[in-house]
Amino acid sequence: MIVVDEIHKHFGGFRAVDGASLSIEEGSITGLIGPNGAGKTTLFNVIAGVLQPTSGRVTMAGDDITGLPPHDLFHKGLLRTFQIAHEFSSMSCRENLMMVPGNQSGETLWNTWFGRKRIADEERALRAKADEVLEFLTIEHLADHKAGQVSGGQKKLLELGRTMMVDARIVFLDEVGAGVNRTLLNTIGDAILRLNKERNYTFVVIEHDMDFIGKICDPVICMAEGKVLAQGTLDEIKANEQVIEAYLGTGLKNKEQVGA
Amino acid sequence: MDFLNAIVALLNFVVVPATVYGSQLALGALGVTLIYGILRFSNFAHGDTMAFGAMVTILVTWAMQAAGMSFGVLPTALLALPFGILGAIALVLLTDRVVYRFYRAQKAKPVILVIVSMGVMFIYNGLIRFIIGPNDQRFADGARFIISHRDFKEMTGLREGLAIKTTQGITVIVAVLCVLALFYFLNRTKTGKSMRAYSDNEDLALLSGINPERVVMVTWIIVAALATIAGTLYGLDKSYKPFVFLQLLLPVFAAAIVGGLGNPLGAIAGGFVIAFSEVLVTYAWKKVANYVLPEALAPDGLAQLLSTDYKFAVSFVILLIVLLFRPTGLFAGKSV
Amino acid sequence: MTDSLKNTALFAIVAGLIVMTGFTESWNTALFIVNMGLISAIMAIGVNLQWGFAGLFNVGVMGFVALGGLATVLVSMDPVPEAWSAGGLQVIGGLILGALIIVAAGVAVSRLPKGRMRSLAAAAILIGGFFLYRAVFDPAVAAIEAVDPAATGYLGGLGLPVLLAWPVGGLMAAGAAWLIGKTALGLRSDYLAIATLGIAEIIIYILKNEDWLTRGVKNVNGLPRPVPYEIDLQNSAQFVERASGWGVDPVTASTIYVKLGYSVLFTVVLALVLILAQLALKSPWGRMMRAIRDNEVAAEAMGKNVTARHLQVFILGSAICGIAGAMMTTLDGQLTPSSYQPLRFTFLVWVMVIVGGSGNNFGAVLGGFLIWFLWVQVEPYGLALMNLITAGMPEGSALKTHLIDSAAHMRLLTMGVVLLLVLRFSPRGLIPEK
Amino acid sequence: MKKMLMATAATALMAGSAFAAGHAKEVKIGVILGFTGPIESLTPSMADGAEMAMKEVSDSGLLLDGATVTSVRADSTCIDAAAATAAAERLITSDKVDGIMGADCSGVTGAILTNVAVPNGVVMISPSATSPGLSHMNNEDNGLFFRTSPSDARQGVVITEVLMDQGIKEVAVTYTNNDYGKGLADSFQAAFEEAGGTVTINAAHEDGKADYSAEVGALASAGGERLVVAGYVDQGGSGVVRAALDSGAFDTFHFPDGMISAKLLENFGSEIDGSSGAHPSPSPELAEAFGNLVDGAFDHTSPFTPESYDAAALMMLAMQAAGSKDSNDYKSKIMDVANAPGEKIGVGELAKGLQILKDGGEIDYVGATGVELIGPGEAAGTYREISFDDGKDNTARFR
Repeated sequence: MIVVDEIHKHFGGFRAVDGASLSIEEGSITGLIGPNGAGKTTLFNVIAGVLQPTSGRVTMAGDDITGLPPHDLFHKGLLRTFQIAHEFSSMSCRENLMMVPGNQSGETLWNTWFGRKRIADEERALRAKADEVLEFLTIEHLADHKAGQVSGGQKKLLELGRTMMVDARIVFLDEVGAGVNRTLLNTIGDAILRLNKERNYTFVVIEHDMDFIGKICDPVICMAEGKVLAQGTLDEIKANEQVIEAYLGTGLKNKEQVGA
Repeated sequence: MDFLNAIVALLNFVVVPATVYGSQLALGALGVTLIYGILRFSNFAHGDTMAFGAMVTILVTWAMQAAGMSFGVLPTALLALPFGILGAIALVLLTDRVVYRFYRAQKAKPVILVIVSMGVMFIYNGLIRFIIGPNDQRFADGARFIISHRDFKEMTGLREGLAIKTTQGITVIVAVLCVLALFYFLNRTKTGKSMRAYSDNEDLALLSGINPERVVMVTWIIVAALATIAGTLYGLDKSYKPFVFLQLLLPVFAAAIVGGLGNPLGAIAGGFVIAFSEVLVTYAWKKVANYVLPEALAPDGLAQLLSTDYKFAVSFVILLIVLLFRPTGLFAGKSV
Repeated sequence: MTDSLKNTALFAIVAGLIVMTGFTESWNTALFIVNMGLISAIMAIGVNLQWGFAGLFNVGVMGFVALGGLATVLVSMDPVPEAWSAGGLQVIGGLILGALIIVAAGVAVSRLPKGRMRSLAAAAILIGGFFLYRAVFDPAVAAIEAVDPAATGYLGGLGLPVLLAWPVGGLMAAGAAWLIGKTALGLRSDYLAIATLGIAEIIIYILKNEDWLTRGVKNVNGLPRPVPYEIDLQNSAQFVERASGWGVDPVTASTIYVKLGYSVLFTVVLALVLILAQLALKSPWGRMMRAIRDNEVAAEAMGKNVTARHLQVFILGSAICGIAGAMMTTLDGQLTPSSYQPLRFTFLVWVMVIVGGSGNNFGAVLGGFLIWFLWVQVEPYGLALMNLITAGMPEGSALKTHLIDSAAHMRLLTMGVVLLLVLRFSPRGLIPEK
Repeated sequence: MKKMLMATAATALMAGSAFAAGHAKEVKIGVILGFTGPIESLTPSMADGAEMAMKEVSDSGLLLDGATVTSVRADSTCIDAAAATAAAERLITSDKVDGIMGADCSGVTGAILTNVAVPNGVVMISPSATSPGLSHMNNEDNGLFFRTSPSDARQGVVITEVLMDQGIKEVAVTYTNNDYGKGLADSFQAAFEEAGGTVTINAAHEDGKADYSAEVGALASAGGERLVVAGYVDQGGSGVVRAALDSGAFDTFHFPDGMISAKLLENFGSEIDGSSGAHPSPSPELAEAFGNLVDGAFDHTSPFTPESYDAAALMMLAMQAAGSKDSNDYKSKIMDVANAPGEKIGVGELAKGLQILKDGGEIDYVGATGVELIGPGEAAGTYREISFDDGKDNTARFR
């Protein structure tokens, strides 16, 4: 589905991603783990078009998508969520979902003035779909709340919901569990599994919660110092010596660097 | 000999005035850039802060002159400068207390603070005119020239003269001293280091126990001092009129941005880039060309790239070019 | 108190202030405030679209307003045949040449391989081209400006009806906005602000110094009007008769009649702009814009082309400012390039938007009327206040004279105080976004 | 709604004029100048000049059987046509002034004239709008617009004569970038070149800007025997002179009317020895008389201050000649009182003038600047040529 080939991303002298290569199978839920500063989010951002790689190539189903802007990737079916929830805070939860589908005829100025009827029809359908998604995520009671005022976990759910408004092919989830309580995390996990089964979404999940990873992900990829160290089931990864060393070693090393 | 004449002409009409103007812009831009680095907004009221500080200096200078005090060959205004600085400090700290602190506590977006500073600009504007009126004010005294163009001609026997005014000398010297003091402060003292830390990473700085209100206060004090010095030097060298300082704001901003907002070194470089480009692009090379080139090649026209009408446009075009190709300025400034 | 009641009350208060001016001062004054208020409201809507709905910090309003003013001259003034024959075609040829040179440099950059050769070639084309351009352009300009400089000395306009200038002003502003947006919209908040501030200054410099186009600082007087002249009305027997039928003297009747004519035209434009803006904002387009303003990164990830949308709304808002600029120049009856000052045409419009309520078009309209009212009326009120304060002081005392002489500066002070008070106690404006 | 508004407006106005009629002994003159904005430093003394004339007339008690003259100030901002129009609108329709002394900058003057003064039929006398563009308005201004400052064309010729007489054939020109500066510089260049002189450069400077080194650099490079500074003394004009002197670019200058003031000598003293200047003034006695009259109450040498005095004086004298304060009655008298024949009336002699007019005689108002209106209401202007020596301004001759 996605093949990442020797991606480098350097910030000045700092090599955030240092020649990472990996491939993601269609229909899988791939976990991406690694110590802080391993370059996971940077790699995410390179794949999602937020950052331009220093070198390397990303392909999606054989097409070169390196450096395409996020809105183009969206239309190719590559969606993402954010480490810190990026909700549209002044809009209601329902509106957060309704804005997602692309090519709405109401997004053209001309139609807003002279195509009111068509817009009204489309909006009705969108609204129904959004309410469906909210129900799926069990947050239908929040439909009219401002997204900026719901809890952090609910925002994460909402972000997941946004990906459900269109037919996504692959969804990148960046620390979906960060700052989310256990119950809500389970809801999210269930939603991911259901989407994977029912809609055949491919997922890539960055997460620190190993229980969560263990429950939903296969395979798991471990990164450290900008490189891919190992790939396999979570148990295989946990047993990998390089991985163990990376978690201990870079942890210390990083601390020294921060202190300097 | 002709070659020397050409160089002297260039020095006299380009290098000396542009250096002085550049120093004045650099001092102004330093203030803008410090506010941007620490308080994270572009302060539109900076021009009027300069005008206010200079105004207090002038009022005190007049009082001193009336009392018969003088500073020998140097302008009395230098003696009055500390009072002007105190006045400006009082004003900006009061403003900070009454206006800006509220928004800081709210963590308002920088753009809101920019708009707030526009309001402050309006108020300072009115306040200054209320106190000193809109007129041109003269307060310079002391010796006028370090070397006048006539003396220079007599000394060297050249056809071209080179004039350096006392105020020009003072401007450059004071600017250099200010910059040295500022950099010493930022790099060597504890408070300065904590300011830099705060500017680099607010959250990290807060974690390491820096008191943000203190950092902000110190910043305002430094900015007020720099603004007063810049305003007074400018007033001494040219003339003091409240309206001019609003106009001065634009090249000052241009300088700060060309250098990279939030970067003190950039502010200084930016000041000189703007000043020299204004003078050079619109300079008529006829005179210099006449000295250097053989007669057959000497230009008929003025050999001017752009008419001086577009002087200010030049600084903005440079600003735009820098922004387009190095969006955070020559010396990478902040991008947020 | 419900929102709509509060908003109605606010509009009623501003209307009341203006009506009060009508009773205490004169209806001409009041109507003039209304007319400029209408124009200000349109400008405020333009800025509000950019800032309130898309978060674009455009401090170059003045430039677009001025372009609208230029459109009025180019559309409505009669052409100057002598100037055209002196160098009209050559000037246009020079401009085309200049554009070609820039294109050629662009082509060189895109075609040649990266390296020193490329930079040198591009620089050579630009520098050589600059002198070539000057060689064609300068003599033509000199020839045009030499044609009776006291009266004309410029190419004139197309001699078309002045109302046509309003949409044309919008188009010209839109064209400039496209060019500016393409280059500068990538910049972030403060940088964009200063860049637009600088571009607006450059536009004004061009207006002030390209005499062949605008007469520069010599101004273009006597622009045609879309409404009759008062003198003609006063000389028309029919009008005088009708005026006496109303019981009004012809002078007053004619001045009021003309102002009402403008009011009707301006109201039509304002209503049109307001309706179109509201329709757009209440539809998915508006939702998308709000999403972009709330969180650009997320909107981009959700498939919205943020750059393109920013450009679109930047052009739209600027075009509205251009239309308002053309309307204002029409009302003034003259183009005065040196009158464009950022304090008046950029910062004041910003005060209108912020005080009225950014993100709400009705707020912008309210702000436009209220701030314009204050801008005009603070002057007499300020003087009255100073007279009151100094009433007890002895005649001829220095302080008294000083205070009364300074009364004119109350205007800026008041604007600052109003702005800060609103930002402090009603940070989202008088009529906030819902 | 429209009708109702009209009706209300009508009643209000009727009431207003009835009220005004009851106070026939009060004459109101609007003083509309840019008290804020780019020339805010020039305008206070201009307003004082005009108001001094009003006071003089009021004190005499001779105008229209003892009318008192009051001044109503308003801010033209110099640049904001809309604000200026609003202010003028208030002066005319609310304060009901009987004439306007103003405005200052040509831009706002044109706007007020076409949008307010002409529609309402109110006389306007500008002390400082010199733009030739305004001359063309006289066809459409219903004979309501006058100015006491001479047109640029006249002054261009005067400067040419002054320079040519001194044998100066090559000069550089710098002008303040507004209609006054540009108009004067252009008409001077035309006149000077016609007379066989060369203008090496004709460069603008912006008032109120930060720095003039670029301008002076260009001027110095172009060279010339003298620098003509068509600017304002407390604006960019002095800034350019200062920089030119300091850098040795020019030693001598020619100063047109906007530069002639006590400020000039205060600023430069003997540094400008050998320079020339010219400004509208009828005779040294009158200039001195004006100074004595002002007696230090304000800066009587500030540019356009005597012109302002004259503008207000002319207006009141014309009222007296017409026996009415209605603009449409007295507008035709302005030319009469300003020009011969008649007894010459100088500055400070307004009472005498009023008395003569009252007795049915004729006057030729000379005032502080030697007002002589030619053609459609412009001042022809007698110029006082000045030479600067030993830090003093000496009258060389009159032209």
